[in-house]
Amino acid sequence: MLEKSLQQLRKSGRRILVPYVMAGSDPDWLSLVDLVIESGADAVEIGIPFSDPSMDGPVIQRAGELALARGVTPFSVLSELRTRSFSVPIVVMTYYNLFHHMGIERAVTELRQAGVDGVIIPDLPLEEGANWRAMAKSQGLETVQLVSPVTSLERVDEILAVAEGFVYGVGSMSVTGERAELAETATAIATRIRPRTTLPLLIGIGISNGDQAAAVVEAGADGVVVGSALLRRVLEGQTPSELSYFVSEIRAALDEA
Amino acid sequence: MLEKSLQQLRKSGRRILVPYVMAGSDPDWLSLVDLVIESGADAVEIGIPFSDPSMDGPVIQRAGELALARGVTPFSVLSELRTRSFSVPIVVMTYYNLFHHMGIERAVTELRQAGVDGVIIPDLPLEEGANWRAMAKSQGLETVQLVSPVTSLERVDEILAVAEGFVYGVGSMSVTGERAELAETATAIATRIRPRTTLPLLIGIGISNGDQAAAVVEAGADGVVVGSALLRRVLEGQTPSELSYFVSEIRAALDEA
Amino acid sequence: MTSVMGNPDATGRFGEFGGRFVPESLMPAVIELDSAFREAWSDPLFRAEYTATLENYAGRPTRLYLAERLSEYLGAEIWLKREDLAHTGSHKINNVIGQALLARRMGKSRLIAETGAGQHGVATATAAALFGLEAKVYMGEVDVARQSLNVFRMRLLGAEVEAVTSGSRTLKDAVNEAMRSWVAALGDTHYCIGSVMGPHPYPWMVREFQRVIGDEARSQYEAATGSTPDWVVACVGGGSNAAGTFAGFVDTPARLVGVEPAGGAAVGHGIGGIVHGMQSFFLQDEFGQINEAASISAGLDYPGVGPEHAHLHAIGRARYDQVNDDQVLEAVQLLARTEGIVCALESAHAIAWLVEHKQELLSSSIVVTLSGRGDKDVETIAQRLGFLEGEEHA
Amino acid sequence: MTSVMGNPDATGRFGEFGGRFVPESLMPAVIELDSAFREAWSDPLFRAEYTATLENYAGRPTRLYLAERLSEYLGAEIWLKREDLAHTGSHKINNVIGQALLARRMGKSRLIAETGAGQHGVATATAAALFGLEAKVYMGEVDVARQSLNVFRMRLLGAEVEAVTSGSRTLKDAVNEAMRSWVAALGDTHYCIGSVMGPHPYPWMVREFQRVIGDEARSQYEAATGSTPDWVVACVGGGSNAAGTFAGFVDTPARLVGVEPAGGAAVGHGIGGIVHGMQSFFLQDEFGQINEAASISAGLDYPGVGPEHAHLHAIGRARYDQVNDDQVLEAVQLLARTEGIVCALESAHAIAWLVEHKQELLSSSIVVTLSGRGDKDVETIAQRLGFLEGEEHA
Ligand SMILES: Cc1ncc(COP(=O)(O)O)c(C=O)c1O
Ligand SMILES: Cc1ncc(COP(=O)(O)O)c(C=O)c1O
Repeated sequence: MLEKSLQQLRKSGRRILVPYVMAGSDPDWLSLVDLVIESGADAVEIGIPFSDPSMDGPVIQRAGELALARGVTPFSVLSELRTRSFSVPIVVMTYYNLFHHMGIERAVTELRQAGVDGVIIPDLPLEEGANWRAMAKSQGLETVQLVSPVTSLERVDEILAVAEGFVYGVGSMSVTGERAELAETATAIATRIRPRTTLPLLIGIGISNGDQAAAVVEAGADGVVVGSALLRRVLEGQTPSELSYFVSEIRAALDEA
Repeated sequence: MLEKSLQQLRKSGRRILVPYVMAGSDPDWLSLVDLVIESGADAVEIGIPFSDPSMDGPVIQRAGELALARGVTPFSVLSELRTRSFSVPIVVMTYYNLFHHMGIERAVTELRQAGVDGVIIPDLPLEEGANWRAMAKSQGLETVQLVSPVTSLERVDEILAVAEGFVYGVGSMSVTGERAELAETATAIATRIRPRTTLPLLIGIGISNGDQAAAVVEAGADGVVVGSALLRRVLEGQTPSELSYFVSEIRAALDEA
Repeated sequence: MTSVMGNPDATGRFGEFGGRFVPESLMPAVIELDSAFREAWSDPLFRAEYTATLENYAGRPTRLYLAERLSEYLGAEIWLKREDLAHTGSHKINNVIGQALLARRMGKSRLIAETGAGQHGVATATAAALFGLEAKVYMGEVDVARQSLNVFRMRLLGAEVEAVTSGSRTLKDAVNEAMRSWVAALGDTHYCIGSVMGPHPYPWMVREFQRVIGDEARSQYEAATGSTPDWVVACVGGGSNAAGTFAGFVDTPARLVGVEPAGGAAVGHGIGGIVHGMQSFFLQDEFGQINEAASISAGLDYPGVGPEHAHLHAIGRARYDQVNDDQVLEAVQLLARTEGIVCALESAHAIAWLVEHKQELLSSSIVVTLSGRGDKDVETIAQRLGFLEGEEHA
Repeated sequence: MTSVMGNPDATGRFGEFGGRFVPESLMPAVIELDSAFREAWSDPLFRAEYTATLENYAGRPTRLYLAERLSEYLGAEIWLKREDLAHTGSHKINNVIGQALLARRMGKSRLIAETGAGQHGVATATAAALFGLEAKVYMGEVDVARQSLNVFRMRLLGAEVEAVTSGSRTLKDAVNEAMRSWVAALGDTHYCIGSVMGPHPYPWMVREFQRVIGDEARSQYEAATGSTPDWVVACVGGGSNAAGTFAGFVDTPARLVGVEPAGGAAVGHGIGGIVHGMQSFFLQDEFGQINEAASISAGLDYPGVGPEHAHLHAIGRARYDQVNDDQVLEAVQLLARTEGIVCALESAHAIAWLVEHKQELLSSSIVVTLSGRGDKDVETIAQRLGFLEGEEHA
């Protein structure tokens, strides 16, 4: 459903925008999901907070800490999701231990029952993910694979061979976080991966504004994931209309690119 | 002159009392010398303060520190002494470095010119003192030898062979200081040394009151040196009449013993 | 895996534990490290330089010392492997010399490291100075405060120390922060992990760099007694001194014991999990969030344990027990007063275990790894024991 | 005296220096000690136990380490004799093991000691614990404050530490206080002097217990190079690490250099005197009162020097130079950053001398005794260098 939906958009010529929302960082987080969808999101990445987010920068760490401090758990997030349905696919992002701890069969079932279409598990690389992928696939949950600027082409192809949903091109050799200037690696990876896959190719990590989003789609990507740039504004307490304006701007930049 | 004077007293049957006064611990210290003489001293031991009085307990250390803090030097002490003469012999007590530093010839000369009759140098033992003793003897300055409770009889005899002035029997295996109870060693050493010498035998270190003084003369000594017990009273600011009373008490105890 | 404590397979598994759970951005780096280590470790020249540096510089071999008064007290024969006498004051130097040489061989000019007690940070700063590399050390803010002596030592050695303020502000957060910073600096930077933890090849590589402890102790014990000990005991934080020690004795009949702090017993109280690149045991809440460890010793305050220990536990080859802070404080004093050795709080866990199991150990012979010296802990100990009361303290 | 650094005669003279200037109450004790030491030192069993304890327990031989990066920096070949790796962190342990064994042999059950930096106090407390003796350590109140780490270590080892409040409240006053207390406890107590000072037989005995430094270094240097070094350098407080080092090289062509702190240079700025039982050089005022030494390193803050050094200076066999506190702080950092070794402030005096005399030393080979490690000084150094600014400090 994730892949199919994004492929349709892609074929229709629409650039894909996937904002990131940290589940539970604020009691009203589901409204934020609605807001980003209304503002032009094509899918939403929902983070389940983890105690040791070793691939996240300060903004997402902080959002996760707030959520954990509020008593958010993987189950509380999934039951909140279960009460709702959304007009776009939902992709859960978290670290592997939470699923491992639930047991992968149960984790996949719970995710599916909550209406989750795909997952991004940054610390579950190709080699370690076979069991998970098989279990997920068996229940129609798509596991997004990441490729990074330092992944060799040979390895890229191995990863692409198991990729589902979309390909997450890591735009920057860093943890999540905003960047004043787009990393050179962000456009380079788009150009590099593009010829090797027909899956939707999204670039994330370090995409902070419309110009940067436009630059990566011009380099060959189908769209972007925007995390820290949005979450920082949320943490700063920006109003819904300010947040909506920010998402819409990126939407517009993508549409014009 | 020291030895001769003490021998005369001894022969006359008088017990010998030698109080200790720290030179310069108080601007009026020479009056204290006078006071102890008036109160019955047969000789006075005058301490010249040294920076590292390693054989002295807290009372004499403190008196020495006060004197040094007042700018007292070996020369200042000797020149003050030079302005005075006393009716009893004067014995200077200090550590060897001060004389070594002056040069022993000069030291002996200065001491004699100041009217000093004898010296006690606790850190100049038999083996190291030959040059000093020769120089002192050549100018009529008598060097008092100490024997201690742990000195072997063989060594006692070696020491006695060079002894002058009087024999200083160390009453206690400790540094200078008062004692509530007389050390057993104080009477023991008196008994032990007595048969081996015809020199006056005085016991010092740890003699704190008349009873203790009486006990050592009963054991064979000719008298006592009283240091910390007197100096503590001085440091406490006792009045001349209180101090005089203290010395007289010991005098009386000795006379009655 | 071919044999117990042999070389792991290409995926870095010890039974079901280990592996390489890192983001794709780090994957090429750990693969490169794996092959660089394999190649270096089978190069006699590399081994020779590693060994020579440990001998000439770090003071190896450390002594295996028969602690007679402690033996008498315990009614058993206690041999102490004196890692406290190694340069920088703990076994951490063994590993770091190996990794620094490897980093240099790989053309890296910079080391980063996480540290808890500061011993690994000091060791890293030391090796960096020795080989002319830059060093940056991540240390939880809580540990920066409680191990200030080591913070000063690292700075004096020219290393940058960054106080980590995220999460619980202790060792596990320092690991997270080091991994984060590594991603951004892979080109010139080697991440020098301080224990047998993290993604493959670290658990294996660090055990190999630490096996010098066990190999030396084995032959020293043999030279002294002609035999092998009944027991081999070491404290377990991440587990590097224990792994290095066990490696020397795993093929003997010796019973192997790892001693964890009651407040940070990943084997004892943890459950299976996947964090910091490895599958192992971790202290976790009911949802899989990692719990903080809490013991008197900063160097054992790690909620996980090296995957090979999880495996040795699973197959029953090693036993893992716990001791608490009070036992540890008693043990520090016992060793100080019987043998004149002020050991690290970490190492004192092993001594405390001996005391607790005195009856079981009667008349047996025991090799105990004394992983480090206690200078860094003396202030903590003094405070806990009330030595500081009413005293001037500059 | 038969030869330079041979055995002194019965009166303990090194040329005009040395001797035995103690009160009669102590005289039998030092005479007894002299004969006990003579007898023990010529008893192969005693020597064997001394040597075995140093090897098995204290980690001897310490390494002679070719410091390549420092050598490159200085343009000379620098070999460091690593006393910093000895148990307790300095050469002081060598002497104390010897004296504790001797005390036991003499039937004493208690050690007393003076200490400045605390290293000798820690070593004494250590040996006391090891051999089951009681220990009491006298330490100037000023030093108690500036070397608090070592105070805690001593207490942990079971020793009583008494803060000395008389005089300048530093090392010389601690010596006075130890002598005072010794008189009252001769029966069961050995006074364990920490350097080559005090009345005969101490300067000789302590040099003999420390000559293991020089003897080892001599043969290590010979084994490594087939030759003898051009220079041999050591810091001088009382002078025990220097005397022990020089003893191994005095009969070679090596030039011997003792490095004093500018603020406590008894050879450099002192004059002849007689204090603490010995004739030697002391810092004195114009009247012969002993002055306080004042340097950044507590262990060198002694206004006197061992009599054998006075003699080696008088006959021109050794050279004595001074370095100041700023040079020492530079040297600590230099060694830390080039070699990864944080040395004691005392030992850094020797390194500072190398830096100052770089031109004179170009292309020569130099053995430098690194008398101790710097853990005890890190806080002082950090404060002086401003590392502490704006930081949490537990
Ligand atoms: C002295 C000492 N021992 C033990 C440890 C624990 O580490 P590991 O379990 O890796 O040996 C540490 C860690 O800092 C340490 O400093
Ligand atoms: C490390 C170190 N080096 C040197 C000294 C100075 O003593 P000595 O001159 O006797 O070697 C001390 C004294 O405390 C010390 O601790």
